[in-house]
Amino acid sequence: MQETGATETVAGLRKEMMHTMEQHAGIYRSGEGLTAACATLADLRSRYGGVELHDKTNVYNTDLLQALELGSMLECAEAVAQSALARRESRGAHQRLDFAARDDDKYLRHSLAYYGAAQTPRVDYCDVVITRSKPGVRDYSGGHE
Amino acid sequence: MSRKPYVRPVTAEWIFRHPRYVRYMVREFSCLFIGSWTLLMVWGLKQLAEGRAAWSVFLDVLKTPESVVFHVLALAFAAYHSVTWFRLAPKALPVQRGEDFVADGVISGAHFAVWAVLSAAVLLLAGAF
Amino acid sequence: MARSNKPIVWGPFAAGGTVTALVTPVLILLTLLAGLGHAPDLLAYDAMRAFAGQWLARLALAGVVFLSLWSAAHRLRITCYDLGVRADTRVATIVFGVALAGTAASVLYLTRI
Amino acid sequence: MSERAIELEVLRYNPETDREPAFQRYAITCREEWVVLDALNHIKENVDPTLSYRWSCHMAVCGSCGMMINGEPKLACKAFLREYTGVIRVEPLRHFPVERDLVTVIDDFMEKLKRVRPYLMPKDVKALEAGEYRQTPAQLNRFKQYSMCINCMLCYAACPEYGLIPKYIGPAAIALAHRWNQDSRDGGRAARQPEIAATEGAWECSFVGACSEVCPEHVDPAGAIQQVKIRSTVDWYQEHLMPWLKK
Repeated sequence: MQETGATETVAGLRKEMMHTMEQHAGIYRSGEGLTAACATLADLRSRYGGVELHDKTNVYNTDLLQALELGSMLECAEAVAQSALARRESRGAHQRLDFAARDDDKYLRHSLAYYGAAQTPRVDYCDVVITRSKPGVRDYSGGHE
Repeated sequence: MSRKPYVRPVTAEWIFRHPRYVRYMVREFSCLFIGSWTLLMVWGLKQLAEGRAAWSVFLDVLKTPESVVFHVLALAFAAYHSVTWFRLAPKALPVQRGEDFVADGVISGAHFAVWAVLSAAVLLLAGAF
Repeated sequence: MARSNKPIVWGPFAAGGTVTALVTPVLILLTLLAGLGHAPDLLAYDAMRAFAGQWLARLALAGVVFLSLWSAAHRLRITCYDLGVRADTRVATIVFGVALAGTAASVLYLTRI
Repeated sequence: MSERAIELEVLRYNPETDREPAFQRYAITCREEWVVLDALNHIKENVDPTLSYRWSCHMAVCGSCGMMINGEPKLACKAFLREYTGVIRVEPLRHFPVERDLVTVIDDFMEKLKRVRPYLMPKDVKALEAGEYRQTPAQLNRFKQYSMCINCMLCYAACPEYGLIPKYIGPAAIALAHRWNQDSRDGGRAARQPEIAATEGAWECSFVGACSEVCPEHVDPAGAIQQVKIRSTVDWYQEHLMPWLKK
C-alpha cells in the first residue's frame, strides 16, 4: 500500500470487482464470461498495490479494515472465477450455459485453488465424501413421470 | 493502542430533547399535586375531628381562590395520571386468550370503564348533584 | 447481585398508583365543588362526621391516604433524581417520612372522630 | 431515481488527535431512496475515507448501525433521507462512550447481556432420543415478541434512567431475560432473578416508555420490565409474608 500519491481507491477497485463478479460469476456462467472475469480480477489484483491509506490512526480504522478486506476479497474472487472456469459442467448454483449437463465422473469432486508463486491460482480437486445424501438427479420441476 | 473513549456528560436537559420526555415529566409531576391535595385532606380530617367550627374553617379555606386554582390544577394532573396509568396497564398486565393476546385497547378500556363507573358512584353517593 | 428488597417500596407504589388513578380525580372534584360553593351533601359537617365515624370508612380513608402519599413520595423521589438531585437517600427519607407522617396523622385524627 | 443535494453534520472524534468530539459538515448529492447509511457509505467512498462507523446488513436485522439521527436513536439503515429536511445531524449512540467518530464502546451492554443468561435452561433436560422440546403456538406467542430484539441498543440510548444510572441493567437485557422466562421450555427464571430483580435491575425503571417507542423491531422492553417488577413483587411478598407457600 502506498504512503501517498495513490493511483487507486479501495472503493473504486471494490466496485469494479463487484461489477465483474455480478456480471460473470453469478448463477448462469459462460466460458468467455469467466475468462473475461479472470482477466479483470488479475488486473485489479495488480492495481491493488496502488491503493493509499487515508486514515493512519490506530483506533477503529475502518479505512485500513476495508483495504485489507478488499485484498482478501480479490483473492477469493479470482479463486472462484478460475475454478468456475475449470469446472466444465453445471451443478447446483454453478450453471454453465456452455456445459448444461452435470458430469459426475469428472466433477463429482471439490474444487481447490492454491495461490503459489504465480499470480493466478492453480486449480486442483479432491474427492467428495458421500454420507447420507447420495448424488442423484435433483429434478424439482415436478413435471413428467 | 491509543484508545481514549470520550464520555459525554448527561445533563438534565434531556427532558426537553423530545416531547415523550416532557410528557413523562408532566406525568411524574402529577405526584406533587396528588400528594399535596392528600395532605390538605389530612388537615381536613384534623378539622373534622376538632368539631363543627374547625370544619367550617376547612370549608372556607376550600372556597379561597388559591384553593380553587390549586384544585383545578390538581384535578387536571390527577386525571392525566389516571389516563396514563390506564393506558399503560395493558403493558403490565397482558392477558392471553387462547393463542393471541387480548388487545391493549380492551384492557385499558376496561380500566377506563371501571374508573367512570366508580367516579359516577362516588359523585352520586356524595350527593354532588 | 442479590434480589433487592425494592418490592417493599414498589408494592404500595403500584397499589397507590392504581388507587389514585381510580379515586383521586373524583374526590378532588368533590372538594372543588365545595370550593365553588356547591358543596356535595357528604361534605356537610354532620354527614361527614357520620360517614367518617364508621370504622370501615376509617379504614378506607386511612388506606387511601397511605397509598396516595406513598405513591406520590416514590414518584417524587425518582423525579428528584431525574432532575439531577443526587442526594437520593436524603430525598428518600424526607419524602417517605412525610408520607408516613401524613398517614399516621390521618389515622390519629380518624380515631378521634 | 431522482437525486437531491443534502447536508450531513456528523460528529467526528479521533482519540489520537482530538480532545473532544466536533461536528463536521458534508454536502453530497444522494438518491431519493437512500437511507442515512447509504449517505455515510457515499461519504466514506468518495469524500472522506477516514469516517468510521459500524454497519453490516443494511436491512435492520444485525443491530450494528444504531446512531443518533437528529437527536433520535435510529438504525442508520432504516432512517430514510426523504423523511428529513435540512441538515441531518448524525451522532454516536447516546449514553455510550465514544470510541471513534460514530463508533461507541458497547462493553457495558455486552457484559450486562451475558449476566442475564439469555439462553435456554431447559426445565427438564431430555435425552436426545426423547426428541424435541415441543411448544404450542400459544406458548410461542407468550415470548415471541421479545425474541425479535436485535441488540441494537437504541433503547439504551433512549432511556434516561440508563443515562442517569450507568449500573442500571437496561431495557434490552431485561426484555431478553423475560423472553426466556416466558418460554414454556425454560426453567432458568430463578437463575436470572438475581440480575433482573436486583436493585440495578428492573427497579431502576420509571416507565418512561421511550425504549419501546424507539425499538426498530417493535419489541416492548417497557412492558417486559413492568411484568418483571410485578412478578418479582409477588415473589417477594410470597416469600416474606407467606413462607409456608415455599414449594
